[in-house]
Amino acid sequence: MTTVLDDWRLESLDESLYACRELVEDTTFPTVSKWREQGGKVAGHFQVYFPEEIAHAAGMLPVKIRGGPLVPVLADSHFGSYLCSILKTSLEFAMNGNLKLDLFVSHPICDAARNLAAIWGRNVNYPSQILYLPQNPNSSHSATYLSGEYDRLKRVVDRVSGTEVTDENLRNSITVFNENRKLLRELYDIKRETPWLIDAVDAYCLVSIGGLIPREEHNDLLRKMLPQIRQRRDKQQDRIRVVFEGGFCEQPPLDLLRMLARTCYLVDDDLLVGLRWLTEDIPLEGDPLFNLAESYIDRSTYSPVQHDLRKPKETMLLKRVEEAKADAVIVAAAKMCEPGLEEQVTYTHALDERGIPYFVSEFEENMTSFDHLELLVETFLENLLFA
Amino acid sequence: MSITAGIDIGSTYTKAIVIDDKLNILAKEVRATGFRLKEVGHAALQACLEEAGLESDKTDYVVATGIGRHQVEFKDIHVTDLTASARGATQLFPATLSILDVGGQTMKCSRLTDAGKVHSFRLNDKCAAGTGAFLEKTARYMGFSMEEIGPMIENSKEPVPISGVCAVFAESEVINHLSLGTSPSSIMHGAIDSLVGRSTQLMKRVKAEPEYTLIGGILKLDMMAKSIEQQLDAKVNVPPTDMVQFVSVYGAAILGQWRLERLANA
Amino acid sequence: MVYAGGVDVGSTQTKAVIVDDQGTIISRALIDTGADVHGAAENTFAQSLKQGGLDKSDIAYVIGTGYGRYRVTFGDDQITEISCHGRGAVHMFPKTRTVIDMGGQDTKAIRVSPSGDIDDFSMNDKCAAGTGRFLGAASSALEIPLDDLGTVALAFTRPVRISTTCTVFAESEVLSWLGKGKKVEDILWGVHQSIAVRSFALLRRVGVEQEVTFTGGVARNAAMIKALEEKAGVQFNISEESHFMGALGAALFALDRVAGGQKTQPAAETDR
Amino acid sequence: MTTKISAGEIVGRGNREGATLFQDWYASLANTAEEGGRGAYVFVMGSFNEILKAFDLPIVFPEINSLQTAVRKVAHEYLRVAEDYGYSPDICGYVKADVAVQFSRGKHPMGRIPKPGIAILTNACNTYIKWAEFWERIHQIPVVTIDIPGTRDGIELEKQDAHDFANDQQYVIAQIKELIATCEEVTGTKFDIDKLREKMEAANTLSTSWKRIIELNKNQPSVFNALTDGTVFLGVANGFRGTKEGADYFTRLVEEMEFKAAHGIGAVDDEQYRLAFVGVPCYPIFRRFNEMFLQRGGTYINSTYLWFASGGANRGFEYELTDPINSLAEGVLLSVRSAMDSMFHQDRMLEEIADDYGIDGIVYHAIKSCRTVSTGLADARQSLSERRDIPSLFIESDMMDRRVVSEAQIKNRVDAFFEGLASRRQRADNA
Repeated sequence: MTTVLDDWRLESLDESLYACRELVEDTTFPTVSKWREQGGKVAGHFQVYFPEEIAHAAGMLPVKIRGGPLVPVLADSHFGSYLCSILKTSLEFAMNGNLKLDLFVSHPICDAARNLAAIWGRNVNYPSQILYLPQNPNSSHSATYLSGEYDRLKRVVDRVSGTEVTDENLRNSITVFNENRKLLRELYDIKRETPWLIDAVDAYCLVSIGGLIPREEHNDLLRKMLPQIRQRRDKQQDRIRVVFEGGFCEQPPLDLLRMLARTCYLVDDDLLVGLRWLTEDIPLEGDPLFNLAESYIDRSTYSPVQHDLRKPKETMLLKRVEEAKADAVIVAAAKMCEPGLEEQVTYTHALDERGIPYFVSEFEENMTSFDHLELLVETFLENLLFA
Repeated sequence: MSITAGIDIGSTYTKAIVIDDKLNILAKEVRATGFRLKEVGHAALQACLEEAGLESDKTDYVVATGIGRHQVEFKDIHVTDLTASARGATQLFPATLSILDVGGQTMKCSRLTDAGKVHSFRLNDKCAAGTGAFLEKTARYMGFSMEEIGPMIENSKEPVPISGVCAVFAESEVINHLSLGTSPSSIMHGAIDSLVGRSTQLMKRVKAEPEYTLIGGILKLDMMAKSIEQQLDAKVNVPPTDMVQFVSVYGAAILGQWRLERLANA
Repeated sequence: MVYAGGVDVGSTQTKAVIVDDQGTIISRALIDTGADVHGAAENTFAQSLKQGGLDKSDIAYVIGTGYGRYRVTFGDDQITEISCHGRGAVHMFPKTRTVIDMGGQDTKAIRVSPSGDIDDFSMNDKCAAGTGRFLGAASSALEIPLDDLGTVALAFTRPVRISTTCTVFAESEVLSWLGKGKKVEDILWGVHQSIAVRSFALLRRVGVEQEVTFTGGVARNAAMIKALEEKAGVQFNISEESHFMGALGAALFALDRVAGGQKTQPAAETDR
Repeated sequence: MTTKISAGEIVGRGNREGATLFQDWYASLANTAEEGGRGAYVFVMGSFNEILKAFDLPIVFPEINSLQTAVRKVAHEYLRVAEDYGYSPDICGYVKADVAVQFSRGKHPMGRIPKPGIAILTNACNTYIKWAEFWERIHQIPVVTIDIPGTRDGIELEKQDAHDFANDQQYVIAQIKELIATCEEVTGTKFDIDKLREKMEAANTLSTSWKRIIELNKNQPSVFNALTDGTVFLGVANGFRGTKEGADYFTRLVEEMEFKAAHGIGAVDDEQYRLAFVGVPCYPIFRRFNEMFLQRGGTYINSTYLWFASGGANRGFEYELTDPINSLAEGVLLSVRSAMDSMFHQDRMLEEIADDYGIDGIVYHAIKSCRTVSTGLADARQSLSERRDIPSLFIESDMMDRRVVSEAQIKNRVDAFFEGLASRRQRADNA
């Protein structure tokens, strides 16, 4: 089985976490290159939604494309103003050759992302596709439809990978990803129950590298590190507990998370929601594609980019705040992110009604100065503490 | 008697103030910030102490605020200017529930609790469209000082809509209007309207309620308060002329006195 | 002897150029535009006449360009500065196919045909980020004269990445980097880089075709030249007259009109 | 059709009758509102007029309401209300204007707008979804999302095997049946399939006419201005889809355009440059925007707006009336998909028509408000200009928000664009 991580898995927890941070900020994608060097194929996908199991079952490396902290020197001219940064930096990776793919898949989660398949297609020489995601999960037919759409994706993947995916492969992959999601849920339990044991940045990086390495390796890593984290001796400090909402697509820079980690405990968030979209295991018995489809619709969390009458976003956020015993919420949105900015309105009004303190802010993945944000956070905390 | 000092390092000016435990102002000082942030705060405070006839080590507690707050090495604590000005404004106008702070580049609005604490607040985005800078550029471009603007507007027939594009583009906007033969006063009027519009919008965002207090560099423009009053159609408090620049630094010093008390009782 | 004139009324400065029938520059003048746009145009033109020892009656045709072109009421026609910069650049460097002009508040990339006509162009729309104005802000924040910025910046060792896009905020970001103890040259190089990136995007929109001529006030800034050339991967042509390229282009168009060859679109409508 | 008509009575008839129909439509909506009635809120890309009108529901197009506030120069007041409520200046102005309408109990320059009783939206634009969620929250009404899968391939259009198409169609069929059930609940009336047939038949006339009218602009000189006249026609095409008035209007419109073509009567007196428009019009300065081009002899022959804002009616799909539901599903699927293609893949479609329509230049209008239409424009423009040597102009402003519409800048670019077109023509003539 191909591996891409150097053997630092045996080293100390801090060294491992350091390596994770390095990897997340490395804009040359060393693990992906390493996978290719060993003859592996790569399925890049815009990170918010994707049934990675299907690519995994074909022996491809599913890579979560989520932009990065770099200046889109080449890609910028392909976009207009008023657009979020993640579109530009993602395309930059494709254009500057840092990220070599065999297939790119986007999805109509928002008006900007749905344009990406065509833009990508016009600028690369490998297949670029839209994977359809039902925006009508309340239709009795949507699971059936979606499994048909996944079957279409499977055939594309078969073609690109040169190996036909069998139900058996799929079940194995589902097993791997079920475990991965279980481990990530455990990590989030630690964040909620004992946030002083792992800071926001490390927790984030530990999740994040999942989108850059084979999931088996991610599982090994989490299996080894979670107990080590639990055994840490760090003491609880007097900090407010905060939920960060608004990181479902474009990711805040690590420095931003560092700044927050210095001042408060980030007890829950929607960062990289694509890796944690499913909230329960996918059943193994029965038609795997249908099970995948049904789980995406019925066993999943929420985000501003999916409409589901069963999941009013403000209700879901309040639930998240309650379950995390949070004191306050940071209602963030990536600059120019339409769904994010629209949801801010609903969220803030709901939080006002409940009298839950919050502050509203916009971020950009490649921002370098945080004075503005620092001012917000400090004022916010000062007035919670100066009570 | 315990003496506390406030130091406010802003992007253009640095202010220092020294007060006693009755919150009386013993001395205040203002000077250009320049780019030696570490030095300027110290210099301003020393000048203050001198003026107050105190030795340079007489302060019991120093509170720093403003964008340079982190650079003040000899501070005991730092707070943001939102927190500081909330304190300062409620000291001057105890019934204040909402503060609008319009500076050259930033626009801050905070909604206070009855206790003078910041409840919710908003800042303008990292783009200076429609801030004081926009206004100043427009005025400077047409060769007027901020003082001349007020009277000018009085005799403007009607404002021209100024599109809220980049503050720097104010110039191409203006030259276009001038080319179309629009009078400078109508252009200025338009620029002010767009600024007032933005400010009041920011206030609505924090669900501002009276009493309103207006602070910040924009007060150089005496008619600003009036225009905002018209927009909100409610009275707006404006600090006395000699305090205009010192609201948040005063607030910082007051918070210093509070801390001292708490430390004493602790 | 036939003379033609071009007056470029920019938002910051107004420039005038007079050429003879060979297209050689006889005289040039430059003054700040200010509020009296019409006056600025007239004075600059008058100055250029004086400097060339000529009288208004000696000038066969005058073309106005720049944002204030319609205020050049004494002129015979108006042409946009986009066409004029293209024309001027090709005149100075006949092999020019791409022009990058960096001025006070807008930066434009222009692709020109061998005959100097505009094939495509692209300008910064939304804000002054990526224009010369950004440098102005840095210069006042750091109290370094505008003309020295480039030289200082070139001494960089560990560049700072400036992300602020708003020119007005540039000042405070520069200050905050100073506060964090960064070196002036490293910050300045960062400033130049951030402008270069944005201008390069404009270049890419029209396609970087050789030769590339760099015009406008900023074209004399060594650091900007380096930053941009690195990105574009080509050497730029830079003229002594880079500042007057727009006015020169206008004058040359005026000359064409005199020559009778109705080379360009005549009589732009009066702006009403 | 009679051929003995004088130019006097027929030329400009479409604009006159269109304006009247438009007024009547809003007048009837105002009545509904006054009587406390409610409307069916729908969007231009997949409006399902056929079904809703089979239930006699008054149709409201919030998109059209919103653009009307801009055309009537009051958009900023509406945007202001929504932004005060917390909506960002960076998001869709259509949504914000409607939010203001909802908060002001239907206040609108065209007359009062009834509250929604039901809202139907497609995923052709994701902002539709966020928009409908707002109604869901403040009106607690049934909101039916109808998912219409679009083109999947990043490059090749309509490349889909029968098996996959069937999967998409089955999905749409199922959703249409669910929509019908919801309509029965909301209106309390039983669904009448023959009434649906009637509406579908009227829609057929409209679609085929729409296709025909656009094609008539291949004529030199062009018979209508795609930007100005086109917008009038669009209003009727959307509001009166599936009605007799709509069918008649378009039959007469075809007659007018054929007459103009036959008699060489152009949309403008002096057609110098034939332009294609890509994107959504600049409504805050609608007339002046068009004049900037007109003054230089430029007129709009075609526009992607006529394609996507008609929900893909330009495809001219004709329903098979013997099999209404399945045919409706197929028609909606193909038409809305083609509407989406004209936003995401418009470079391919422009390339196809450029010669037939004798396009001299393409004007791209990217706007802050609409990322659906604007995200890919710069890239599509580049890729098309690499394949075909067609001059183009790229302008950024907005369809609603005058704060980001800088006339000085637009004028400057337009002038430069025409200077380029002119010199290019010179060169061609000299050569």
